[in-house]
Amino acid sequence: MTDPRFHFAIADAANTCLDPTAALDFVSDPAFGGIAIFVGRIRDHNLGRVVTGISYDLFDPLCLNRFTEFAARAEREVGPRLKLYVAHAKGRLRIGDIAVVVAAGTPHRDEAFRACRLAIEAVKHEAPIWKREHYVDGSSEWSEGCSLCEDQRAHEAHVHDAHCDHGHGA
Amino acid sequence: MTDPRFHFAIADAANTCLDPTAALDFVSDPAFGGIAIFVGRIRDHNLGRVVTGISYDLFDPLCLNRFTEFAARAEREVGPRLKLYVAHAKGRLRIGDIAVVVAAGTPHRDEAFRACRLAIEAVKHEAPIWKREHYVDGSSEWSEGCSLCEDQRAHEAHVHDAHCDHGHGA
Amino acid sequence: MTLTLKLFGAFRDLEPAGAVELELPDEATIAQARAAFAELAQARWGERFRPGLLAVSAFASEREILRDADAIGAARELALLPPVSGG
Amino acid sequence: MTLTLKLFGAFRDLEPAGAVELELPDEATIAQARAAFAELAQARWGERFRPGLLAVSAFASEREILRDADAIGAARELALLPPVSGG
Repeated sequence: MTDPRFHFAIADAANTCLDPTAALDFVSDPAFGGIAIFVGRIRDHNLGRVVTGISYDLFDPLCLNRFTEFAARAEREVGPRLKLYVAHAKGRLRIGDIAVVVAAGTPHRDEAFRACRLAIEAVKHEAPIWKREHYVDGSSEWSEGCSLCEDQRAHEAHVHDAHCDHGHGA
Repeated sequence: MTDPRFHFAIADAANTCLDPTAALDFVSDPAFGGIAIFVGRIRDHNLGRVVTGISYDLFDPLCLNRFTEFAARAEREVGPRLKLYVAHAKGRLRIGDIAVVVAAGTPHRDEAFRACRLAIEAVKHEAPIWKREHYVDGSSEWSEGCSLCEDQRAHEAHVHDAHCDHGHGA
Repeated sequence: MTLTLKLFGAFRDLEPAGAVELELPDEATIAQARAAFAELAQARWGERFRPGLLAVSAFASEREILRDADAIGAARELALLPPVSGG
Repeated sequence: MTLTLKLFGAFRDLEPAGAVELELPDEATIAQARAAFAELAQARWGERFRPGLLAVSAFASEREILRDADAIGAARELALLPPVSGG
Protein backbone atom coordinates (compact mmCIF):
# COMPACT_ATOMS: atom_id res chain seq x y z
CA MET A 1 0.00 0.00 0.00
CA THR A 2 3.04 2.27 0.04
CA ASP A 3 2.66 5.05 -2.51
CA PRO A 4 5.99 5.46 -4.32
CA ARG A 5 5.41 9.21 -4.63
CA PHE A 6 5.56 9.72 -0.88
CA HIS A 7 8.30 9.20 1.67
CA PHE A 8 7.73 9.61 5.40
CA ALA A 9 10.31 9.07 8.10
CA ILE A 10 11.05 9.55 11.78
CA ALA A 11 14.77 9.84 12.47
CA ASP A 12 16.23 8.99 15.86
CA ALA A 13 18.62 11.82 16.70
CA ALA A 14 20.89 9.39 18.53
CA ASN A 15 22.02 7.82 15.27
CA THR A 16 20.61 9.72 12.28
CA CYS A 17 20.70 13.27 10.96
CA LEU A 18 17.97 14.49 8.66
CA ASP A 19 19.28 14.92 5.13
CA PRO A 20 17.80 17.68 2.91
CA THR A 21 19.73 16.30 -0.07
CA ALA A 22 17.92 12.97 0.26
CA ALA A 23 14.65 14.91 0.33
CA LEU A 24 15.59 16.83 -2.82
CA ASP A 25 16.60 13.63 -4.60
CA PHE A 26 13.42 11.85 -3.59
CA VAL A 27 11.04 14.50 -4.94
CA SER A 28 13.00 15.10 -8.16
CA ASP A 29 11.55 13.77 -11.39
CA PRO A 30 12.24 14.40 -15.08
CA ALA A 31 8.68 15.76 -15.40
CA PHE A 32 9.03 18.14 -12.45
CA GLY A 33 10.43 21.64 -12.77
CA GLY A 34 9.58 22.98 -9.32
CA ILE A 35 10.83 21.75 -5.95
CA ALA A 36 10.10 23.53 -2.68
CA ILE A 37 11.89 22.45 0.48
CA PHE A 38 11.40 23.53 4.06
CA VAL A 39 14.16 22.88 6.59
CA GLY A 40 13.42 23.55 10.26
CA ARG A 41 16.48 23.98 12.46
CA ILE A 42 16.78 24.36 16.22
CA ARG A 43 17.31 28.02 16.95
CA ASP A 44 19.04 29.53 19.95
CA HIS A 45 16.09 31.39 21.42
CA ASN A 46 12.33 31.21 21.79
CA LEU A 47 9.91 33.70 23.27
CA GLY A 48 12.82 35.69 24.67
CA ARG A 49 14.62 32.79 26.37
CA VAL A 50 18.02 31.38 25.41
CA VAL A 51 17.54 27.82 24.22
CA THR A 52 20.36 25.25 24.29
CA GLY A 53 18.54 22.33 22.71
CA ILE A 54 15.22 20.62 22.12
CA SER A 55 13.98 17.12 22.84
CA TYR A 56 11.25 15.72 20.60
CA ASP A 57 8.82 13.02 21.64
CA LEU A 58 6.69 11.39 18.94
CA PHE A 59 3.94 8.79 18.80
CA ASP A 60 5.51 7.10 15.81
CA PRO A 61 2.77 4.95 14.24
CA LEU A 62 0.06 7.62 14.42
CA CYS A 63 2.57 10.24 13.30
CA LEU A 64 3.40 8.30 10.12
CA ASN A 65 -0.31 7.74 9.54
CA ARG A 66 -0.94 11.45 9.83
CA PHE A 67 1.86 12.20 7.36
CA THR A 68 -0.01 9.94 4.93
CA GLU A 69 -3.19 11.95 5.52
CA PHE A 70 -1.29 15.21 4.96
CA ALA A 71 0.00 13.87 1.64
CA ALA A 72 -3.53 12.96 0.58
CA ARG A 73 -4.61 16.47 1.50
CA ALA A 74 -1.75 17.98 -0.50
CA GLU A 75 -2.72 15.82 -3.46
CA ARG A 76 -6.31 17.05 -3.25
CA GLU A 77 -4.90 20.59 -3.22
CA VAL A 78 -2.41 20.40 -6.11
CA GLY A 79 -3.28 17.22 -7.99
CA PRO A 80 -1.63 13.82 -8.39
CA ARG A 81 1.57 14.98 -10.10
CA LEU A 82 3.29 15.39 -6.78
CA LYS A 83 6.13 13.82 -4.83
CA LEU A 84 6.28 14.59 -1.14
CA TYR A 85 8.93 13.88 1.49
CA VAL A 86 8.36 14.47 5.20
CA ALA A 87 10.91 13.57 7.87
CA HIS A 88 10.98 14.58 11.53
CA ALA A 89 13.65 14.08 14.17
CA LYS A 90 13.06 12.32 17.49
CA GLY A 91 15.15 12.70 20.64
CA ARG A 92 17.58 15.36 21.77
CA LEU A 93 18.79 17.99 19.27
CA ARG A 94 21.29 20.83 19.61
CA ILE A 95 21.24 24.35 18.17
CA GLY A 96 21.46 24.22 14.38
CA ASP A 97 20.38 20.59 14.17
CA ILE A 98 17.61 19.85 11.70
CA ALA A 99 14.27 19.06 13.32
CA VAL A 100 12.16 18.64 10.20
CA VAL A 101 12.51 18.44 6.42
CA VAL A 102 9.56 18.75 4.05
CA ALA A 103 10.07 18.66 0.28
CA ALA A 104 7.52 18.78 -2.54
CA GLY A 105 8.18 18.24 -6.24
CA THR A 106 5.64 19.16 -8.93
CA PRO A 107 5.66 20.20 -12.59
CA HIS A 108 5.45 23.92 -11.70
CA ARG A 109 6.58 25.97 -8.77
CA ASP A 110 3.27 27.24 -7.41
CA GLU A 111 2.05 23.73 -6.65
CA ALA A 112 5.39 22.86 -5.05
CA PHE A 113 5.25 25.84 -2.70
CA ARG A 114 1.62 25.15 -1.80
CA ALA A 115 2.15 21.46 -1.11
CA CYS A 116 5.28 22.14 0.93
CA ARG A 117 3.58 24.81 2.99
CA LEU A 118 0.47 22.72 3.55
CA ALA A 119 2.58 19.80 4.76
CA ILE A 120 4.80 21.75 7.16
CA GLU A 121 1.78 23.53 8.66
CA ALA A 122 0.11 20.18 9.22
CA VAL A 123 3.29 18.70 10.75
CA LYS A 124 3.45 21.65 13.13
CA HIS A 125 -0.21 21.72 14.13
CA GLU A 126 -1.64 18.27 13.63
CA ALA A 127 0.99 15.58 14.10
CA PRO A 128 1.57 13.81 17.44
CA ILE A 129 4.92 15.46 18.14
CA TRP A 130 5.97 17.19 21.37
CA LYS A 131 8.82 19.57 21.93
CA ARG A 132 10.67 20.14 25.18
CA GLU A 133 12.90 23.20 25.23
CA HIS A 134 16.11 23.11 27.26
CA TYR A 135 17.29 26.47 28.60
CA VAL A 136 20.70 27.84 29.42
CA ASP A 137 19.99 27.60 33.18
CA GLY A 138 19.51 23.84 32.90
CA SER A 139 15.74 23.91 33.20
CA SER A 140 13.39 22.66 30.51
CA GLU A 141 9.75 23.00 29.56
CA TRP A 142 7.29 21.37 27.21
CA SER A 143 6.15 23.89 24.61
CA GLU A 144 2.65 25.18 24.46
CA GLY A 145 0.95 23.40 21.62
CA CYS A 146 -2.06 22.77 19.44
CA SER A 147 -4.83 20.58 20.81
CA LEU A 148 -5.56 17.49 18.73
CA CYS A 149 -8.76 16.96 20.70
CA GLU A 150 -11.48 17.11 18.06
CA ASP A 151 -14.18 18.08 20.57
CA GLN A 152 -11.92 20.82 21.93
CA ARG A 153 -10.97 22.04 18.46
CA ALA A 154 -14.61 22.31 17.44
CA HIS A 155 -15.32 24.27 20.63
CA GLU A 156 -12.39 26.62 20.16
CA ALA A 157 -13.14 27.17 16.49
CA HIS A 158 -16.51 28.38 17.68
CA VAL A 159 -15.11 30.71 20.33
CA HIS A 160 -12.33 32.19 18.22
CA ASP A 161 -10.78 31.07 15.03
CA ALA A 162 -7.23 30.63 16.31
CA HIS A 163 -7.01 27.40 18.22
CA CYS A 164 -3.26 27.52 18.04
CA ASP A 165 -1.85 31.03 17.92
CA HIS A 166 0.99 30.47 20.37
CA GLY A 167 4.57 31.08 19.41
CA HIS A 168 5.99 27.61 19.18
CA GLY A 169 8.67 26.60 16.78
CA ALA A 170 9.95 28.04 13.55
CA MET B 1 29.61 47.07 -0.12
CA THR B 2 28.85 43.33 -0.09
CA ASP B 3 26.15 42.48 2.43
CA PRO B 4 27.23 39.29 4.26
CA ARG B 5 23.59 38.19 4.55
CA PHE B 6 23.21 37.82 0.80
CA HIS B 7 24.88 35.58 -1.74
CA PHE B 8 24.26 35.90 -5.46
CA ALA B 9 25.89 33.80 -8.16
CA ILE B 10 25.79 32.92 -11.83
CA ALA B 11 27.16 29.46 -12.51
CA ASP B 12 28.58 28.51 -15.90
CA ALA B 13 27.06 25.13 -16.73
CA ALA B 14 30.25 24.15 -18.55
CA ASN B 15 32.15 23.82 -15.29
CA THR B 16 29.80 24.26 -12.30
CA CYS B 17 26.64 22.62 -10.98
CA LEU B 18 24.34 24.54 -8.70
CA ASP B 19 24.50 23.21 -5.17
CA PRO B 20 21.37 23.33 -2.97
CA THR B 21 23.44 22.21 0.03
CA ALA B 22 25.66 25.28 -0.29
CA ALA B 23 22.48 27.38 -0.38
CA LEU B 24 21.15 25.71 2.76
CA ASP B 25 24.46 26.19 4.55
CA PHE B 26 24.69 29.84 3.55
CA VAL B 27 21.26 30.82 4.88
CA SER B 28 21.57 28.81 8.10
CA ASP B 29 22.12 30.71 11.34
CA PRO B 30 21.82 29.83 15.03
CA ALA B 31 19.08 32.44 15.32
CA PHE B 32 17.07 31.09 12.38
CA GLY B 33 14.51 28.31 12.69
CA GLY B 34 12.96 28.47 9.22
CA ILE B 35 14.62 27.87 5.88
CA ALA B 36 12.72 27.73 2.59
CA ILE B 37 14.47 26.58 -0.56
CA PHE B 38 13.32 26.54 -4.14
CA VAL B 39 15.12 24.35 -6.66
CA GLY B 40 14.22 24.70 -10.33
CA ARG B 41 15.17 21.76 -12.52
CA ILE B 42 14.97 21.32 -16.27
CA ARG B 43 11.90 19.24 -17.02
CA ASP B 44 11.30 17.03 -20.01
CA HIS B 45 8.35 18.88 -21.50
CA ASN B 46 6.88 22.34 -21.87
CA LEU B 47 3.57 23.41 -23.35
CA GLY B 48 3.07 19.94 -24.74
CA ARG B 49 6.46 19.59 -26.44
CA VAL B 50 9.20 17.13 -25.48
CA VAL B 51 12.21 19.11 -24.27
CA THR B 52 15.74 17.69 -24.33
CA GLY B 53 17.57 20.61 -22.77
CA ILE B 54 17.67 24.33 -22.18
CA SER B 55 20.29 26.98 -22.90
CA TYR B 56 20.36 30.05 -20.67
CA ASP B 57 21.72 33.42 -21.71
CA LEU B 58 22.26 36.06 -19.01
CA PHE B 59 23.39 39.67 -18.88
CA ASP B 60 25.58 38.98 -15.88
CA PRO B 61 26.33 42.39 -14.32
CA LEU B 62 22.74 43.66 -14.50
CA CYS B 63 21.47 40.26 -13.37
CA LEU B 64 23.58 40.37 -10.20
CA ASN B 65 22.46 43.97 -9.62
CA ARG B 66 18.85 42.90 -9.92
CA PHE B 67 19.38 40.06 -7.46
CA THR B 68 20.60 42.73 -5.02
CA GLU B 69 17.41 44.70 -5.62
CA PHE B 70 15.30 41.58 -5.06
CA ALA B 71 17.06 41.01 -1.73
CA ALA B 72 16.34 44.60 -0.69
CA ARG B 73 12.72 44.04 -1.63
CA ALA B 74 12.59 40.81 0.39
CA GLU B 75 14.09 42.63 3.36
CA ARG B 76 11.43 45.33 3.11
CA GLU B 77 8.86 42.53 3.08
CA VAL B 78 10.10 40.37 5.98
CA GLY B 79 12.57 42.54 7.88
CA PRO B 80 16.34 42.53 8.29
CA ARG B 81 16.69 39.15 10.00
CA LEU B 82 17.09 37.42 6.68
CA LYS B 83 19.73 35.55 4.74
CA LEU B 84 19.13 35.06 1.06
CA TYR B 85 20.92 32.97 -1.56
CA VAL B 86 20.17 33.21 -5.28
CA ALA B 87 22.11 31.30 -7.93
CA HIS B 88 21.23 30.79 -11.59
CA ALA B 89 22.85 28.62 -14.22
CA LYS B 90 24.19 29.91 -17.54
CA GLY B 91 24.77 27.86 -20.69
CA ARG B 92 23.44 24.50 -21.80
CA LEU B 93 21.59 22.28 -19.31
CA ARG B 94 20.13 18.81 -19.64
CA ILE B 95 16.91 17.31 -18.22
CA GLY B 96 17.12 17.17 -14.43
CA ASP B 97 19.93 19.73 -14.22
CA ILE B 98 19.37 22.54 -11.75
CA ALA B 99 18.64 25.91 -13.38
CA VAL B 100 18.08 27.98 -10.25
CA VAL B 101 18.40 27.75 -6.49
CA VAL B 102 16.83 30.28 -4.12
CA ALA B 103 17.11 29.88 -0.35
CA ALA B 104 15.89 32.12 2.45
CA GLY B 105 16.64 31.78 6.16
CA THR B 106 14.69 33.69 8.84
CA PRO B 107 13.76 33.21 12.49
CA HIS B 108 10.33 31.80 11.59
CA ARG B 109 8.97 29.89 8.65
CA ASP B 110 6.39 32.30 7.29
CA GLU B 111 9.03 34.92 6.53
CA ALA B 112 11.28 32.28 4.95
CA PHE B 113 8.54 31.11 2.59
CA ARG B 114 7.59 34.67 1.68
CA ALA B 115 11.15 35.79 1.01
CA CYS B 116 11.90 32.66 -1.02
CA ARG B 117 8.76 33.04 -3.10
CA LEU B 118 9.30 36.74 -3.68
CA ALA B 119 12.85 36.11 -4.86
CA ILE B 120 12.06 33.26 -7.26
CA GLU B 121 9.17 35.19 -8.78
CA ALA B 122 11.47 38.16 -9.33
CA VAL B 123 14.19 35.94 -10.83
CA LYS B 124 11.61 34.49 -13.23
CA HIS B 125 9.95 37.75 -14.24
CA GLU B 126 12.43 40.55 -13.74
CA ALA B 127 16.00 39.34 -14.18
CA PRO B 128 17.83 39.60 -17.53
CA ILE B 129 17.82 35.87 -18.22
CA TRP B 130 16.73 34.16 -21.44
CA LYS B 131 15.84 30.56 -22.01
CA ARG B 132 16.14 28.65 -25.26
CA GLU B 133 14.36 25.30 -25.29
CA HIS B 134 15.83 22.44 -27.31
CA TYR B 135 13.34 19.92 -28.65
CA VAL B 136 13.57 16.26 -29.46
CA ASP B 137 13.51 16.98 -33.22
CA GLY B 138 16.68 19.05 -32.94
CA SER B 139 14.98 22.42 -33.26
CA SER B 140 15.06 25.08 -30.58
CA GLU B 141 13.17 28.22 -29.63
CA TRP B 142 13.56 31.15 -27.29
CA SER B 143 10.79 31.06 -24.68
CA GLU B 144 8.10 33.65 -24.55
CA GLY B 145 8.95 35.95 -21.70
CA CYS B 146 8.20 38.96 -19.54
CA SER B 147 8.94 42.40 -20.91
CA LEU B 148 11.40 44.41 -18.84
CA CYS B 149 10.49 47.51 -20.79
CA GLU B 150 9.12 49.90 -18.16
CA ASP B 151 7.06 51.89 -20.67
CA GLN B 152 5.62 48.66 -22.01
CA ARG B 153 4.95 47.24 -18.55
CA ALA B 154 3.10 50.38 -17.51
CA HIS B 155 1.00 50.14 -20.68
CA GLU B 156 0.21 46.46 -20.19
CA ALA B 157 -0.59 46.89 -16.50
CA HIS B 158 -3.19 49.39 -17.70
CA VAL B 159 -4.67 47.11 -20.34
CA HIS B 160 -4.78 43.96 -18.21
CA ASP B 161 -3.13 43.06 -15.01
CA ALA B 162 -1.15 40.07 -16.25
CA HIS B 163 1.85 41.34 -18.19
CA CYS B 164 3.38 37.92 -18.08
CA ASP B 165 0.87 35.10 -17.97
CA HIS B 166 2.59 32.85 -20.47
CA GLY B 167 3.61 29.35 -19.56
CA HIS B 168 7.35 29.62 -19.31
CA GLY B 169 9.42 27.60 -16.92
CA ALA B 170 8.64 25.90 -13.66
CA MET C 1 -11.33 -4.70 30.47
CA THR C 2 -7.87 -3.31 31.05
CA LEU C 3 -6.80 -0.45 28.80
CA THR C 4 -3.13 0.47 28.53
CA LEU C 5 -2.82 4.22 27.98
CA LYS C 6 0.50 5.40 26.56
CA LEU C 7 1.58 8.84 27.75
CA PHE C 8 3.39 11.55 25.79
CA GLY C 9 4.85 14.99 26.33
CA ALA C 10 4.10 16.52 29.71
CA PHE C 11 2.12 13.43 30.79
CA ARG C 12 5.15 11.22 30.31
CA ASP C 13 6.99 13.29 32.93
CA LEU C 14 4.45 12.05 35.48
CA GLU C 15 5.10 8.41 34.74
CA PRO C 16 8.58 7.42 33.59
CA ALA C 17 7.24 4.05 32.45
CA GLY C 18 5.33 6.00 29.78
CA ALA C 19 2.00 4.23 30.29
CA VAL C 20 -0.73 3.57 32.83
CA GLU C 21 -3.41 0.89 33.01
CA LEU C 22 -7.06 1.78 33.36
CA GLU C 23 -9.82 -0.58 34.45
CA LEU C 24 -12.93 0.13 32.39
CA PRO C 25 -16.31 -1.49 31.81
CA ASP C 26 -16.66 -3.42 28.58
CA GLU C 27 -18.07 -1.20 25.81
CA ALA C 28 -16.65 1.90 27.49
CA THR C 29 -16.35 5.16 25.56
CA ILE C 30 -13.41 7.53 25.29
CA ALA C 31 -15.25 9.86 27.67
CA GLN C 32 -15.21 7.07 30.28
CA ALA C 33 -11.51 6.46 29.72
CA ARG C 34 -10.90 10.17 30.12
CA ALA C 35 -12.77 10.20 33.44
CA ALA C 36 -10.96 7.10 34.66
CA PHE C 37 -7.57 8.61 33.82
CA ALA C 38 -8.49 11.85 35.64
CA GLU C 39 -9.35 9.85 38.75
CA LEU C 40 -6.17 7.76 38.62
CA ALA C 41 -4.02 10.84 37.92
CA GLN C 42 -5.51 12.81 40.80
CA ALA C 43 -4.92 9.94 43.19
CA ARG C 44 -1.42 9.06 41.97
CA TRP C 45 0.13 12.47 41.20
CA GLY C 46 -1.99 14.97 43.14
CA GLU C 47 -1.22 18.57 42.24
CA ARG C 48 1.39 17.55 39.65
CA PHE C 49 -1.55 16.44 37.51
CA ARG C 50 -3.14 19.31 35.58
CA PRO C 51 -6.81 18.65 34.70
CA GLY C 52 -6.68 21.61 32.29
CA LEU C 53 -4.06 19.82 30.23
CA LEU C 54 -6.15 16.67 30.12
CA ALA C 55 -9.15 18.71 28.92
CA VAL C 56 -7.26 19.76 25.77
CA SER C 57 -5.65 16.36 25.23
CA ALA C 58 -6.80 13.81 22.70
CA PHE C 59 -7.14 10.05 22.87
CA ALA C 60 -5.89 8.18 19.85
CA SER C 61 -5.16 4.77 18.45
CA GLU C 62 -2.14 4.10 16.28
CA ARG C 63 -4.36 4.92 13.32
CA GLU C 64 -6.50 7.90 14.29
CA ILE C 65 -7.64 10.54 16.77
CA LEU C 66 -10.73 9.49 18.70
CA ARG C 67 -13.62 11.58 20.00
CA ASP C 68 -15.18 11.41 23.45
CA ALA C 69 -18.31 9.73 22.10
CA ASP C 70 -16.36 6.98 20.34
CA ALA C 71 -16.41 3.46 21.75
CA ILE C 72 -13.06 1.98 22.74
CA GLY C 73 -14.18 -1.26 21.18
CA ALA C 74 -11.55 -3.97 20.89
CA ALA C 75 -8.62 -1.65 21.56
CA ARG C 76 -6.39 -2.76 24.41
CA GLU C 77 -3.93 0.09 24.01
CA LEU C 78 -4.52 3.78 23.27
CA ALA C 79 -2.45 6.95 23.56
CA LEU C 80 -3.09 10.19 25.41
CA LEU C 81 -1.89 13.17 23.35
CA PRO C 82 -1.41 16.57 24.96
CA PRO C 83 -1.35 19.59 22.61
CA VAL C 84 1.31 19.07 19.94
CA SER C 85 4.28 21.20 18.94
CA GLY C 86 6.14 19.58 16.06
CA GLY C 87 8.56 21.19 13.69
CA MET D 1 28.83 59.32 -30.60
CA THR D 2 29.10 55.59 -31.15
CA LEU D 3 27.01 53.36 -28.89
CA THR D 4 27.78 49.66 -28.61
CA LEU D 5 24.54 47.74 -28.07
CA LYS D 6 24.92 44.25 -26.64
CA LEU D 7 22.32 41.75 -27.83
CA PHE D 8 20.67 38.95 -25.86
CA GLY D 9 18.22 36.12 -26.40
CA ALA D 10 16.53 36.13 -29.80
CA PHE D 11 18.44 39.25 -30.90
CA ARG D 12 21.75 37.53 -30.40
CA ASP D 13 20.70 34.97 -33.03
CA LEU D 14 20.69 37.79 -35.58
CA GLU D 15 24.25 38.81 -34.83
CA PRO D 16 26.68 36.11 -33.71
CA ALA D 17 29.12 38.79 -32.53
CA GLY D 18 26.50 39.62 -29.87
CA ALA D 19 26.66 43.41 -30.37
CA VAL D 20 26.05 46.15 -32.91
CA GLU D 21 27.28 49.73 -33.10
CA LEU D 22 24.88 52.64 -33.46
CA GLU D 23 25.80 56.16 -34.54
CA LEU D 24 23.81 58.64 -32.48
CA PRO D 25 23.77 62.39 -31.91
CA ASP D 26 25.36 63.55 -28.68
CA GLU D 27 22.74 63.83 -25.92
CA ALA D 28 20.56 61.20 -27.57
CA THR D 29 17.77 59.49 -25.65
CA ILE D 30 16.92 55.81 -25.37
CA ALA D 31 14.02 56.44 -27.75
CA GLN D 32 16.53 57.63 -30.37
CA ALA D 33 18.72 54.57 -29.80
CA ARG D 34 15.65 52.39 -30.22
CA ALA D 35 14.80 54.06 -33.53
CA ALA D 36 18.40 53.81 -34.74
CA PHE D 37 18.52 50.10 -33.89
CA ALA D 38 15.21 49.50 -35.73
CA GLU D 39 16.62 51.17 -38.83
CA LEU D 40 19.88 49.24 -38.70
CA ALA D 41 18.10 45.95 -38.00
CA GLN D 42 15.66 46.42 -40.88
CA ALA D 43 18.51 47.15 -43.26
CA ARG D 44 20.82 44.39 -42.04
CA TRP D 45 18.44 41.50 -41.27
CA GLY D 46 15.28 42.32 -43.23
CA GLU D 47 12.38 40.04 -42.34
CA ARG D 48 14.41 38.16 -39.75
CA PHE D 49 14.10 41.28 -37.60
CA ARG D 50 10.82 41.43 -35.65
CA PRO D 51 9.81 45.00 -34.79
CA GLY D 52 7.21 43.59 -32.39
CA LEU D 53 9.97 42.02 -30.33
CA LEU D 54 11.89 45.29 -30.21
CA ALA D 55 8.75 47.08 -29.01
CA VAL D 56 8.62 44.93 -25.85
CA SER D 57 12.39 44.96 -25.32
CA ALA D 58 14.18 47.12 -22.78
CA PHE D 59 17.42 49.08 -22.97
CA ALA D 60 19.64 48.75 -19.93
CA SER D 61 23.02 49.61 -18.53
CA GLU D 62 24.94 47.17 -16.37
CA ARG D 63 23.23 48.81 -13.40
CA GLU D 64 19.61 49.43 -14.39
CA ILE D 65 16.75 49.30 -16.87
CA LEU D 66 16.34 52.57 -18.80
CA ARG D 67 13.20 54.23 -20.10
CA ASP D 68 12.66 55.72 -23.55
CA ALA D 69 12.79 59.26 -22.18
CA ASP D 70 16.12 58.70 -20.42
CA ALA D 71 19.26 60.29 -21.83
CA ILE D 72 22.05 57.94 -22.85
CA GLY D 73 24.49 60.36 -21.27
CA ALA D 74 28.08 59.20 -21.02
CA ALA D 75 27.30 55.54 -21.65
CA ARG D 76 29.26 54.01 -24.51
CA GLU D 77 27.76 50.55 -24.10
CA LEU D 78 24.20 49.46 -23.35
CA ALA D 79 22.25 46.22 -23.64
CA LEU D 80 19.05 45.36 -25.49
CA LEU D 81 16.91 42.98 -23.44
CA PRO D 82 14.05 41.07 -25.05
CA PRO D 83 11.37 39.69 -22.69
CA VAL D 84 13.00 37.52 -20.04
CA SER D 85 12.38 33.92 -19.03
CA GLY D 86 14.63 32.97 -16.14
CA GLY D 87 14.26 30.06 -13.76
